[in-house]
Amino acid sequence: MGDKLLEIKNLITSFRIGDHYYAAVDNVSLTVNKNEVLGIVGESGSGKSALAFSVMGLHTKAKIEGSILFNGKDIVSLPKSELNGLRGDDMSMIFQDPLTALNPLMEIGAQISETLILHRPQMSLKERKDHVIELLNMVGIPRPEYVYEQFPHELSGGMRQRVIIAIAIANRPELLIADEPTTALDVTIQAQILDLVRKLKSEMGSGVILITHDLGVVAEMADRVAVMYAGQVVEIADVQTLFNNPKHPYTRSLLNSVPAEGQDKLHVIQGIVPALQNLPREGCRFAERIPWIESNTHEKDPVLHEISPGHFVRCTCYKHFYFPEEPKEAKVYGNTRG
Amino acid sequence: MWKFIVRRLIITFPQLIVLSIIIFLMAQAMPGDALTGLVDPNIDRAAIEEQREKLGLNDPWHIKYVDWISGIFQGDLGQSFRYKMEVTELVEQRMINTFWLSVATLIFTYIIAVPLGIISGRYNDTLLDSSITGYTYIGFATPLFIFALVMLWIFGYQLQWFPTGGSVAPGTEPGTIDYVMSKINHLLLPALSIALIQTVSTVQYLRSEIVDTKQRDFVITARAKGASESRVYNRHILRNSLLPIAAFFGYEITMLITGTIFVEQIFSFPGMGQLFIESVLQRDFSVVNAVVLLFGAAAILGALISDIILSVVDPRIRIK
Amino acid sequence: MAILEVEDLKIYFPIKAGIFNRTVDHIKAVDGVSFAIEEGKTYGLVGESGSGKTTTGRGIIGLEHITAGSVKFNGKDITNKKKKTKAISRDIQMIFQDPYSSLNPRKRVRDIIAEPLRNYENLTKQEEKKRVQELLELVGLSPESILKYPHEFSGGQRQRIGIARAIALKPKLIIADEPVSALDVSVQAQVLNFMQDIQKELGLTYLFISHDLGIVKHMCDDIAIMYKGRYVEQGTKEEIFNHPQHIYTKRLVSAIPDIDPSNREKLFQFRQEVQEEYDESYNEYFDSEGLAYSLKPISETHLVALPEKG
Amino acid sequence: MEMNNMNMSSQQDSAKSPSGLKILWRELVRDKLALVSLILLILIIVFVYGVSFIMDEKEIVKVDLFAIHEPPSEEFILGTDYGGRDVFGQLIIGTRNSLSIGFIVTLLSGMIGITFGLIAGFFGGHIDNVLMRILDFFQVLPFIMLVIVFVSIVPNYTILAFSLIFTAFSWMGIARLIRSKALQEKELDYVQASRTLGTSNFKIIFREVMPNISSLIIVTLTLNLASNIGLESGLSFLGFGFPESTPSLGTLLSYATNPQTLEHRWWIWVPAAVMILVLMLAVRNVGEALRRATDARQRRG
Amino acid sequence: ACSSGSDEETEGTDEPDATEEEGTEEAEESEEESEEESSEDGLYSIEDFGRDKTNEGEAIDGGTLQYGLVTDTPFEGTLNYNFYSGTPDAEIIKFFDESLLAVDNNFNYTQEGAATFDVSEDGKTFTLTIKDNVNWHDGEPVKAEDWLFSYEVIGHPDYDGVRYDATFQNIVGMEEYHAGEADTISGIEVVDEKTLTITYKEANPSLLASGIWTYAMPKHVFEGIEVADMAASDEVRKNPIGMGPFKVESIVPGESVTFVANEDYYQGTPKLDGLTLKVIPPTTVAQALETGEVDMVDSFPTDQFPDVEESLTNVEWLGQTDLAYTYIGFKLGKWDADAGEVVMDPDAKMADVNLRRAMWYAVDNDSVGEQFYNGLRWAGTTLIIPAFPDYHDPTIEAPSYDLDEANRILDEAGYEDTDGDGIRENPEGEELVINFASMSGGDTAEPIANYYMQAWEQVGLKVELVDGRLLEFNSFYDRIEADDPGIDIYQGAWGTGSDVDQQGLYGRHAMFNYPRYASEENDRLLQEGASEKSLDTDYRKEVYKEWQQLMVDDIPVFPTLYRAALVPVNNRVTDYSIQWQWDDWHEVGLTQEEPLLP
Ligand SMILES: Nc1ncnc2c1ncn2[C@@H]1O[C@H](COP(=O)(O)OP(=O)(O)OP(=O)(O)O)[C@@H](O)[C@H]1O
Ligand SMILES: Nc1ncnc2c1ncn2[C@@H]1O[C@H](COP(=O)(O)OP(=O)(O)OP(=O)(O)O)[C@@H](O)[C@H]1O
Ligand SMILES: [Mg+2]
Ligand SMILES: [Mg+2]
Repeated sequence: MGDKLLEIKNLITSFRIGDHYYAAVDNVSLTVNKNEVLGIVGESGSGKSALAFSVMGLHTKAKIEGSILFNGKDIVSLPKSELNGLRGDDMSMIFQDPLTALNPLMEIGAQISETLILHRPQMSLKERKDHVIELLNMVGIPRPEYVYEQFPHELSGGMRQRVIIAIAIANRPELLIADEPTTALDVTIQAQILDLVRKLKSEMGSGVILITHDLGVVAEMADRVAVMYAGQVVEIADVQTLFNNPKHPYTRSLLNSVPAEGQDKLHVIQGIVPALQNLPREGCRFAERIPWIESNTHEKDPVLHEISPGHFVRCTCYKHFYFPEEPKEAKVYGNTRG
Repeated sequence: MWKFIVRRLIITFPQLIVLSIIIFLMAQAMPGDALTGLVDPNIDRAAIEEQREKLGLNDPWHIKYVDWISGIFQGDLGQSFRYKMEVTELVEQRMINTFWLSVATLIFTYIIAVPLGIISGRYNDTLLDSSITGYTYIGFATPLFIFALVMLWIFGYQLQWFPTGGSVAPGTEPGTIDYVMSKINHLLLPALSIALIQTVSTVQYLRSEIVDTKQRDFVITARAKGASESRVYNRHILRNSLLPIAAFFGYEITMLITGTIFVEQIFSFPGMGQLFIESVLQRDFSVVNAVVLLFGAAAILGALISDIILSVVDPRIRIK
Repeated sequence: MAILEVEDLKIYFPIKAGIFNRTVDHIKAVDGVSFAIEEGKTYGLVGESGSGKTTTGRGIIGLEHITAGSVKFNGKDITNKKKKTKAISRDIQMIFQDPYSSLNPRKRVRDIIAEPLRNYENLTKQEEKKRVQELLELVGLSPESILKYPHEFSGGQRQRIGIARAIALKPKLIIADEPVSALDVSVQAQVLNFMQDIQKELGLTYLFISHDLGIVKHMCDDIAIMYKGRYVEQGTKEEIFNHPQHIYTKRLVSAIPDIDPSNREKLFQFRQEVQEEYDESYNEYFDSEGLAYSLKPISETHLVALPEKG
Repeated sequence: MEMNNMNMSSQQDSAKSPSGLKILWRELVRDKLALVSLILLILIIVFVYGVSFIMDEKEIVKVDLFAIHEPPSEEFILGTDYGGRDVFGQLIIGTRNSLSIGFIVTLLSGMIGITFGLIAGFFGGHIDNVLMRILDFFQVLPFIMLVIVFVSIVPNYTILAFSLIFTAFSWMGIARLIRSKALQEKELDYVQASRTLGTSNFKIIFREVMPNISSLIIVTLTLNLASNIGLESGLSFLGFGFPESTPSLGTLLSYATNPQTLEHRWWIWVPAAVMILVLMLAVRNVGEALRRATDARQRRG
Repeated sequence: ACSSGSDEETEGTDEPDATEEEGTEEAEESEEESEEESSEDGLYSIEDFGRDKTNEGEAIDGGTLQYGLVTDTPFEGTLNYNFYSGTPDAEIIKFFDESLLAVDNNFNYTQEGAATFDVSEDGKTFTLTIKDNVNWHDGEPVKAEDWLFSYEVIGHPDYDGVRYDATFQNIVGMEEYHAGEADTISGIEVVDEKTLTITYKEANPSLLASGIWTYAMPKHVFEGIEVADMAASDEVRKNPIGMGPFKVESIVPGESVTFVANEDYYQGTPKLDGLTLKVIPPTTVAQALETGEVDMVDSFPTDQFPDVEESLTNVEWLGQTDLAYTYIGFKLGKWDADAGEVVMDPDAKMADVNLRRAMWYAVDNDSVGEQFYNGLRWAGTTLIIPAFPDYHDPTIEAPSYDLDEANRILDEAGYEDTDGDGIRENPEGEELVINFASMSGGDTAEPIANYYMQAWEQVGLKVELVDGRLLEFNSFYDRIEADDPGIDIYQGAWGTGSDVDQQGLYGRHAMFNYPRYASEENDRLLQEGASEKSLDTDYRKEVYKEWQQLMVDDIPVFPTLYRAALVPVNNRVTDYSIQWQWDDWHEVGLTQEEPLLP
């Protein structure tokens, strides 16, 4: 597929906790092409947002290693001013929480205009306003002239999320990162927003990184999907392959836990994503959560294997993975020992 | 907007009434009256008693109160026993002085607080921040009066940069440039003394507001738009952080009142604070009452202004 | 027999304004809702955000003042708080959306679970401890956990502690307000499975509130769709998902993402059609204020909000 | 079978809901400055209360005509004041008195403020409205003036009376804070849960809500304590403080208003000034460390 | 409230006033200050100070003198002798207005002033003649009717000042006028433009000793103003005029006044171009002197003197005995308000004179003076202070510090420690606790009160502070005056004013007789002292000597400290003096434009 728009190589994003740095994104390599939606899925805490923030250069306190090549330029080592030139212009981001992502003291119009002021200073006042109204129209906000002068608190969650999207697409970015853009929204609005992103991609030929934990959304939107677990990409493939032929135990578990037609019992992934400080840094990170699989089936130092063109899986344990016979009742799962 | 102000004023009104009753009753409860101090064998006690009667000092308190309060409604705060003049007139002079002192102090307070708070909040946990925080700690722990005394000592007497007392140089003609300059010159040191001490709470407040705002999501949004760091601070963080400071304004006035009492005493600056202390000591009740009432009104007004500022600048509670 | 009967429930919130903070208007959060839940069934309440689902649940359990209408539990009127006997209060319990905030972080698990017991039953320390341990075991947590604090548990475990607390008094009806929407997919499954298990075991009735149609479909027997404080459609799972009658329901159902990427185009197409229909026939289905009409039965179990003329 | 994830999960989540005291303590110990401050504070408190116990207060405030303005010497560690009274002894007792005032005022105003704030915040509505108007009113009172007037009325004021007067005017800040917190807190599901479980309002307020804002309470009280320690010094300066037979730091400080004392007899006022500074800074350091601890984002580790 | 005894100008409105601000405000005269006078032991004595400024060089022409008014409150600004009530105001008025009659050092009138006087045989009628060249600042001559006018104002029913007192009531026809029954004062007659006669009902030696109201009021200025409004009028507050050596140029209310020379001054044009007066708080007065901000002050807080004496080399210290004393009073009775007289209570706790005497013996006032005031206060002996050299009797033997004597007296009088707790019981064997009231204010008030209590404890007397603390000025006088039964003894202070007559303080009918002491002997002596017979000074001296002795014997009060008043004057100032008789401001000059610095 197309040209490489973004190439992430061996990215390690670490946070300082106490006296040590812990990698929340641990050696991730990904590419995003033009006119492509890359879906990233994973449980909460798996490092999806940390990855997105790294790409946008938004981390203030994290240590970032590796390289993020955007159109060949390395964002990691880019001077701040040049980075600012890219952000909001060539690449932009949609945030998860519409309630807090807008400045409560600024009018909607001003907030959208700001990206235009920053990147297209030559625009006249009127042009700018027209453009903003157009954007508001585009994201499906009724009565844009009126909304232009409103403040965030006067809008509903769905409207605000659309405003955020309007900000993100104002300058027709080449790369759009959407970090859980619909989690806070109702299904109907979600569908509209996803439509919007889709349109954007097809109209502007942009690359999109779509971060979500909703597998349904990924299935509908993505061209390729990366599954993240504990800071690592554990599986990556095009969307058909991933949903029809998932390999990694984690991917399979995730897919199995979604309610589906005729399913009586949902599958449960045992345990939880470990905290950053407690991640097993060696061996297969998912091993702990599939204890019924022989430990020797895990690789010592698992890497992504390309098992078919474009389909990568980490650790060879997938070859041995099976779902445990899930027999007895409630009491069985999660019997904790102190 | 106007409705809102009116509504606030309506709430304010009973506050003032209750305040006036409290003040009045307390004044009544103080031992002695303005004539007690006339310990002079040449003055006929009967004459003093007669004066008391004439001045209504022997009436029951509620009658006195009604007299007093109805006077106030007519803009009459009564007569100062000691100064033998209308309290309104007496207070007017002092109030002008205190007013300008307060204005100067407020200006200094914010001139100091805003940059320090911003620096400290923006570069938090750096050396610069630590030194500013250090200053706020020390400012917080230093009693104002000791600080003011030392300021007077150093800048008034040792260095002789500022006048050491009064509100204006003797002999300057009101209305002239000299007069204004002299007034300002006399204000600087006392105002600075209060400001340096009282600003610390504002600095700290602003700092923590900024540290707080810094982490808010909309700041990240702004960065993601490609806004430079200075733009992020000036356009997004600062406005949001200054907002609570506006709410702080009313409280600032109350603190100021305390501050002026001390500083006027130390710099023998003839203002309301000094007048208050004097009048308490002299049992010049009409003046005590008037001063407390005015200060109370000022504080209430401060709170009102805070609310108005907030309602103007904060769209979330803006009254349309 | 219906364990819970709700008749024309109205819950309004005042909007205050003016100089003296007078009530100028009302938000009609719940506006004439009627339904009944059969014992042992799971009744799903679905709707977009702000449609009044939570308010309905809270109204039934008594957390919200009921403006009008009646709520009957086992035939007894419990609309008015005063009429609600202790015995009835203990029969209705609630599971909250957020497993983090619904447990008091300062209390040990033991105290959390024992709270209803202490309010309703006079148990000795020993008995109480035993009951708590039994409950913990029932929800699949080790009895030793009683001395732990909530933050020492994962989200799913916490939600189970919340459930243990809710079932401590052996209630008959549990109102579950979005019990899994704050949880990760994987953990969601855990809780949903568990809720089903326990329902069988204790013969519980659920009022299951959610905006996730997938989950509702998985969990519920009967489903009601709410819109702006009113019901637009009510029926069995099959009726709602396979034969939605109201345009709003159709739109809602069509919006559910499909996990199969190969359905993408089809779904997209379908959605487009529904949307067109929605736009076209909006006025048919909603009154001039954009509210749903009152429900009309179209079969024994299936009711749809249609205008008078039918 | 859920494995040994228990401790992992616990650590992950502890970031979200600090379990109060333990975390406060941990943060305190981690913050060197605060720890030193705390130790210093404890030492001062133990020393001051201990020593003043065995000290003869009468003896200290006894006027000695022949030892006026003695500079520090072996007999008088910190010299004497203009009444020939031992400054060191006065410093000890003064510190004790100032600390006592600080503690009493902080605790009393804390109790009033917390109760007031909790009730207003928890019940909301009309109750809140009325209570907040009352609070507003107290807040705009020209506090220092009223205290001065009070002090002129109360014929014989002891430390307790003084503290009570101050308490009457210093509970509002904390009440406001607690109220706003209670307003937030009562919306949380655990409070709703308690209600559905049949727990009485009173119990919910004091057994559920209050413990949850305990760290906030502790922090606020600590910071309040810092400002309450020097409370009487200002009044003493204005001449409305304690009689000299009740030594206080403020009295010692106010001697500095005499310019000669300020310039030539540092031993009278400087130790008191330093003591106030040290006490306030120490308490504040502790308070700030506690505050950082409660604010997860500012926590240092 | 009125001030303490520091009316240095002897305006006749003597106010033996309560000294409410103890340590901060004594000061006054002095003589010569020789650098050597700081004695070895760090003690000073009033004898060490001069009262006239030594000139250090020739005065230049003109110059502006900077004058400091030491007070910690702004001055009130009632700038008229007939209306002012606070000392600070008087300190200002004296520069632009003055008494028409001059006094000598004993406060007796002389013929040197702006007017001369003549007394009739019976001592009741005074003929007063204003000299010709005496003019108001606006050029109008000072006339007899101006003088009369001030009497008419003070006696007016609407008058709201504090000047209307017994001396006024003593004028024939004054009471009728005051009651509004008469339009004029029959006892005062304007003879011609410059001459006036005043007739008194009774002759009184005090009349000649500053007893006459000698301040005129410019009638042409005040004529149109209602008496009730005068005190608040601009003519009093903003642009007052007088007949003194300086004219008021501008006033910053409460803070400062600038004066310019009155070229028309009857004693001659002042040497100075002008004078600037400003309020200096007692806390900073030393610095103000050191930096030359002020050349001199009206009074210097004596307790600061030892500290600054060495560094203030640019000033000369003048000093003299202050017109005030502190004392311990014993409550011996009650005030009968209806009868208007004192009623002694034989059962009063302090009724036994031996107890009182023992208490006098028990206190070491010289040490108090030495230790607290470096000798600038010293033990008092009699109630007529040395500032009245003619009347003060230094030969009287007053009790002085002697613990053995005190113990002996107490033992003999039956005050014994019967229960062995170290505290004496009264002769009936009951517990004796003496309640002591003392006033707050001033730096040393508290240690001194404590010292006294300790001293009495040394002789076994248990003395406790009323309320456990010093009483604030107002409540102190409230309670003393009301004869609060909770007060047995108290420490007070009187400014003596310039009149030796003691009836106002110790007479049977004096409200201010706070000890509530009365005896026939006392009545007799005090009446004698103010009688016609006492116009003979020698006789009067005798009477007052007897009275002083009586007081030392009966001890209704005992004086504790006499005081010195100090005035520092910058060395550039010439021809200044603090003698009572001095009123030559027009001769004061400066040796250079800039103040001398240390
Ligand atoms: N600023 C930070 N400091 C320390 N740790 C952080 C920080 N930001 C994130 N982390 C940790 O990094 C890990 C990855 O976080 P991230 O926010 O990327 O997860 P996520 O996949 O986006 O989860 P979610 O679905 O909840 O948004 C988590 O363990 C989180 O606790
Ligand atoms: N206490 C309240 N005061 C005023 N309005 C309220 C209150 N609680 C709820 N509302 C309003 O009532 C309406 C219904 O709210 P409710 O919480 O029941 O919706 P919901 O369907 O549960 O939504 P969600 O899916 O977001 O939970 C909303 O418009 C809400 O703003
Ligand atoms: Mg995330
Ligand atoms: Mg809800």
